[in-house]
Amino acid sequence: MRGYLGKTLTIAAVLAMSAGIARAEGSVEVLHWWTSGGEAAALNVLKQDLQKEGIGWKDMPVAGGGGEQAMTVLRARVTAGDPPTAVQMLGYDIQDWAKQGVLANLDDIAAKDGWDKVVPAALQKFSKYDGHWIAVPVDVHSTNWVWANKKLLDGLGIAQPKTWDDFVAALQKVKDAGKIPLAMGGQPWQEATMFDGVVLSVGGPDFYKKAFIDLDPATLGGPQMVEAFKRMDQLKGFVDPNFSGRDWNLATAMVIKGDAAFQMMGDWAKGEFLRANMKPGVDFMCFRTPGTEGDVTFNSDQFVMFKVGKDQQAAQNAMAEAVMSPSFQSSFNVVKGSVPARTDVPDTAFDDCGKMAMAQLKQANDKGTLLGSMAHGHANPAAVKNAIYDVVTANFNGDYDAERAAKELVKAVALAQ
Amino acid sequence: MGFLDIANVTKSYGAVEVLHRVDISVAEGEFLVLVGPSGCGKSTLLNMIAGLEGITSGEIAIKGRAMNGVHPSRRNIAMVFQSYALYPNMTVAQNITFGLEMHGVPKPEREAAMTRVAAMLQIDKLLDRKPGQLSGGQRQRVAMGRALVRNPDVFLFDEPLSNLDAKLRVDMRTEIKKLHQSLKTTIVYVTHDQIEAMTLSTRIAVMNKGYVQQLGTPKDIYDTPANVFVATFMGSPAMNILPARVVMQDGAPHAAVIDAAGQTRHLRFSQPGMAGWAGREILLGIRPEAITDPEGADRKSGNIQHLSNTVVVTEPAGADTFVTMTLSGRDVVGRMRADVTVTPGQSFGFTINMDKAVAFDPDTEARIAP
Amino acid sequence: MARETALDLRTRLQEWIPKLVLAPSVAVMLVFVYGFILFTAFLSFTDSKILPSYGLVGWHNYWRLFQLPTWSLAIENLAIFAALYIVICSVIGLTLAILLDQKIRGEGMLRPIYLYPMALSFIVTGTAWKWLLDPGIGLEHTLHLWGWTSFHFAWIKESDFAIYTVVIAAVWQTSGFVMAMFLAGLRGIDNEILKAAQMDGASNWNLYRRIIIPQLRPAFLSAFVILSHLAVKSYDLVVALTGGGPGRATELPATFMYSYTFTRNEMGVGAASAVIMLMTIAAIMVPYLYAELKEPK
Amino acid sequence: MSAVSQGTAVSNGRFTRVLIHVTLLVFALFYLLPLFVMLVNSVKPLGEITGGNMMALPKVWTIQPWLEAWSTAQIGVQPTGLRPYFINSIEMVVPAVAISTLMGALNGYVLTKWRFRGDTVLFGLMLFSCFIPFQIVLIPMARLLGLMGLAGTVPGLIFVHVVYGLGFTTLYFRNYYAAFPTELVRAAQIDGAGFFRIFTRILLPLSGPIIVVTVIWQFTNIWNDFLFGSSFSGQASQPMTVALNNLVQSSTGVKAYNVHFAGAILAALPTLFVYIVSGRFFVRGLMAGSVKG
Repeated sequence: MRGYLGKTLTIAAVLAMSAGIARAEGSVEVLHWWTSGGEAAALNVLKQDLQKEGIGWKDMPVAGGGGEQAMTVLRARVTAGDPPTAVQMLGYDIQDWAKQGVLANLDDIAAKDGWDKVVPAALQKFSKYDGHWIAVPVDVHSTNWVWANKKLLDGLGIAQPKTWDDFVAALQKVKDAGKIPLAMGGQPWQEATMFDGVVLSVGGPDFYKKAFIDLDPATLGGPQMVEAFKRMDQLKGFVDPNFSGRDWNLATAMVIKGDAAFQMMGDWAKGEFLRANMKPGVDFMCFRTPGTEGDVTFNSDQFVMFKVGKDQQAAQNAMAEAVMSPSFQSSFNVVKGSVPARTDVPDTAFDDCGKMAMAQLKQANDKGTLLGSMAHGHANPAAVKNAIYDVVTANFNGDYDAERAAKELVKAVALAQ
Repeated sequence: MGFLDIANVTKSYGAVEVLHRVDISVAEGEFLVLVGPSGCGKSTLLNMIAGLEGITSGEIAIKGRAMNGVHPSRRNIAMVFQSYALYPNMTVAQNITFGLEMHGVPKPEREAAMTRVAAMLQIDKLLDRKPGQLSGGQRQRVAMGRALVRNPDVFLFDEPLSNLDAKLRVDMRTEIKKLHQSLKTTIVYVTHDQIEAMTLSTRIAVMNKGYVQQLGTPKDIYDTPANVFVATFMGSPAMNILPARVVMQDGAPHAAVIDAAGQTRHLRFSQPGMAGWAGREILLGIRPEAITDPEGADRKSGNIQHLSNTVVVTEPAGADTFVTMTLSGRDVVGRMRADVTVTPGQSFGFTINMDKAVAFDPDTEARIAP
Repeated sequence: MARETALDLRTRLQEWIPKLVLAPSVAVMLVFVYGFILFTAFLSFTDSKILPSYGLVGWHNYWRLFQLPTWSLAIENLAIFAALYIVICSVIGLTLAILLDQKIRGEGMLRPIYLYPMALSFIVTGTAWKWLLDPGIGLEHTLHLWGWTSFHFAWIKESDFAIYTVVIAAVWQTSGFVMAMFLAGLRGIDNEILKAAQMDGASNWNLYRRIIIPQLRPAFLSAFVILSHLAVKSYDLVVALTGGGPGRATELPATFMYSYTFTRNEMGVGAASAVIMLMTIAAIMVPYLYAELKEPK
Repeated sequence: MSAVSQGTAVSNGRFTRVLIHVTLLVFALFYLLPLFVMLVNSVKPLGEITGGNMMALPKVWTIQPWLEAWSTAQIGVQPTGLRPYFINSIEMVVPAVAISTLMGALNGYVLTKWRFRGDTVLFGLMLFSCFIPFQIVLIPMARLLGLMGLAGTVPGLIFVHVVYGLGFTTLYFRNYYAAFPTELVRAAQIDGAGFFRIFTRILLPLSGPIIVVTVIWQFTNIWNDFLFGSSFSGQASQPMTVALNNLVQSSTGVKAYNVHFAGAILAALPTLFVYIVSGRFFVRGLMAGSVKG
């Protein structure tokens, strides 16, 4: 099977080379969870880019959770001594794998192409281990977004809320009008995504950093955290009774249809609005969680490069370069709804929300308020992240009140470390 | 040395010995029946002859060749099983020829052998059927056909008739007997039915609890049973066994028994040697046919004893009438002519043929052979 | 068996072939089942995180395991789930089998309808169930549209009841299979006995209660093995239906184990939970297997 | 092995019979409900579904979702639909089912007809192996597959499925063969047939019903397996379930529920087919085998 396949691919590679512009050879095997719909099609661009260079693409898609299933497969592959060339990964997982000493070193191309200058420092924290480049970021998503149905808001005379109190007032107004104020899917990660924005809105970047990145127990259990949980309680008052277990895109659909006014969700939600032929600024609105203007909680998909045989290093390097090329960064992120992982990509191809996001990313990067998203594993390791999930979801589902939740949070985080 | 020699054979499962030092030598053409109650070890012994179970110690030889450890198919034996063990997925013809096929016999020969056997057993019309479509008797014939076709040195039968109804069983019994007489093959036959054992065999091995209790001709076994077990197991109705005391009267040994009225009655032994047991308790064994009405007494007997006693039950059975009395506190059955007139409660003059009576040691239950 | 006298070559070969035939299965099982169980037991005493590592930490993982509120919840849920699942599946399976055994016209149509859920993977039937049970879009919604506005069924949204919806979906999937096992058992019962009992004047109720159901003991035992094995392994069911939610209300040991081993990078704790789970299974299954397999000598 | 009889000898009154039929039909509806949801949503445009119209019949009927799921949906970077993964699954399922069934049959044969000291203990161990949670075997199995050079190959995947299917296949065949008279084997031995000949000529031809049960069981389990399929398959051998999962579990993309349901039904067609076609033999096989002690 292997032999046969290898042969076919070699032939394919030879054909591709003879077709013209060949610089490298070999192939890359890519494990990822962009398995369906637009994002998979977007990744296909990368595949075609590489094929133009004569590099084969062995696709290894494994969907499930936020890449949970793919990480399981990765363990099996690494344990079997047969790691893929590149693996899509998020946040702290990258560092965890780097500790295992199984990743490749990309310093040479990084130096050649000057990645240090164009990739935001907050991203580099994940793309580098021990000062060496080990991964290439593909995109930057941010989670402190609110999406709104403009027609519904206009009809009710609600303007874009600027402060938390504005926001609560707006939600109340929608509720009084008999509509669902906040569309929400009750899955731990969705609740945590909301929590990202809420925590940031309560105490700003410093508080966020101290709580989620430094994991300072006093902050985790402090009055500001209690306040954050109280705001979660507040928000819960504005979701419909059937929120639990709902997929996020069904929640988005509620906003699109005008049944619900707002949704607090990452920028991947934009794709749903665009698909429904809605225009940003006209049919729907995108704005930062009130009170978090100028700050960005991000998560970034990266391709982590694993140590491979010498014969495949050229292909691996070529793939790293291709991912980092401004043209791919632009074309991929336009489709994906996110923004490029380098700050020097022109925003011409992006829509208004995208342009805004790119500008804010740059701004946050300069100000140092570009923060890893807790909900998406960019603030702390998986064990801690899930421990926080446990508490957030317990609070949101009414098991813990705000005070208790803050206490449990300290305990859970301590236990997971 | 016989045709089939079972020498000093024992069988153990783990620490438990289930067959104890069995010694039987079977001559060519002999029909040996292993009989005994279930669990007596008779089937185990048969399986050991067949090679289906290992031999713990001792030796089994066929035609002088030791068979220990020889594979069943190399012993040139054939076996008929209680359940017939016909292969349900094969036709009658295939069932019969399967063994030949396994032994590499060419097809034409197989066909010829099958035709011969099928004709002999009158199953030639059934050859294309599957076992599921056959009646019990037909299956039995096919099972025998499967054994016969191999032309083996020894036939082994494992309770082949026990799954048939009473009438068919009698017919098949005769059939097997005829087959043996015409083919003159050596047969080892296991049954728990003592009538089958008596009618079919040239010799019988009565087994109990892993021991061969007695080995002998049907007549030996019947007339001079080695012990109480053999005596009661063989014969129907079973031999009457009653406690008695040996007393000397007129210089001859008598058995003192107690009748229904509580009176001691003396029955003279035919064997003067019983005098050696004078004053001691014995078990007296009398077969029902040795207790008759006066007219039915055996004229050839030299020692007819008369005993009047109260009748307890009468059971007319067509050819005979069985009459029960009480002796020494036991029910004792006598076999009268059919037209004898007795009624329960009445006193009746029984005649006892003491020539046929046997005595057993009450401690060992072995027959006393004076 | 005691020492037997020497055997000829063929017999010796025949003695060995069965063992040789069984040997690969036994070897594979010893390595890939029991070897792996030992390996897991070992891992539970190590500091393994993302991949196995071999620094020993004693009972630390077990200590942490029992500190976690989710773990005790998962155990509790398994007890509720397994008990209800096994009992309800058996009851429905038996009822359907008895009813289907009443010379029903269209049995050939009904049987596959009852059986087919077993053929489907829960990856997607989970979504269908999720929708059905969702009061906003599923059964409740539809019945409201049809005019039955007082109908209320929102278990899947309620922490205390969500585990019962997992039972419903699980019962849906396997009760048909259990039905087939009982039906097979019923068909195996000698009809003469039933006729005799009817002549004795037994009512149908008594007929089933006193004569038929007691004879289905082997079917009950097989059903028990299969159901308990499915209950313990239930994983994709929960993932697809509730994702462990609302909150963590429907977490089961299998989902717990998976999430700690693979998504939370706490392989040591995951292994510890696996060991506890295996010991629980053993505590239930070993006496049962022992009773079943003991030689009736 | 007797045939399936036509129902019980118990008789009922007219009213009871009506009640029985009604109950059976209600249950049939219960079992069909999720399938109805899947079917009905697979033939309507996505807009109608997200529009909140999930239980109702489509306003606009379309087979587009089916076509898409079959041949054009994005599975990973290739827009191939589920079609190519069918072949992958079949390449894996057929040998895995065949091997595990054959081995189970041989094991059952040995454990019932060639008993030896300790066989019951071995069987007990095998039976208990059915209960091992698959999550714990992933890592050590991956290591061993790597050492054997089978990682990421179809034979590797087949091996894994055979290993963890053996417990149940052995159980089924053991129970089935236990009901066979041992005398059959003895008769065949005397007839001169050896171990394998007895198996192929006598037991195997009689194993039809239990083979059906075992094949259905194994086929369903292996076809529907996701954990092993995703962890141990190579990039060219991913089975159907992994592809289906990739189709339906988009992380942050749009969820085309109608395509998902169509895909799910497509993916289940082989198992559905097996169940419906052999359902009758299935009960017969269970009757002959697994429900006996």
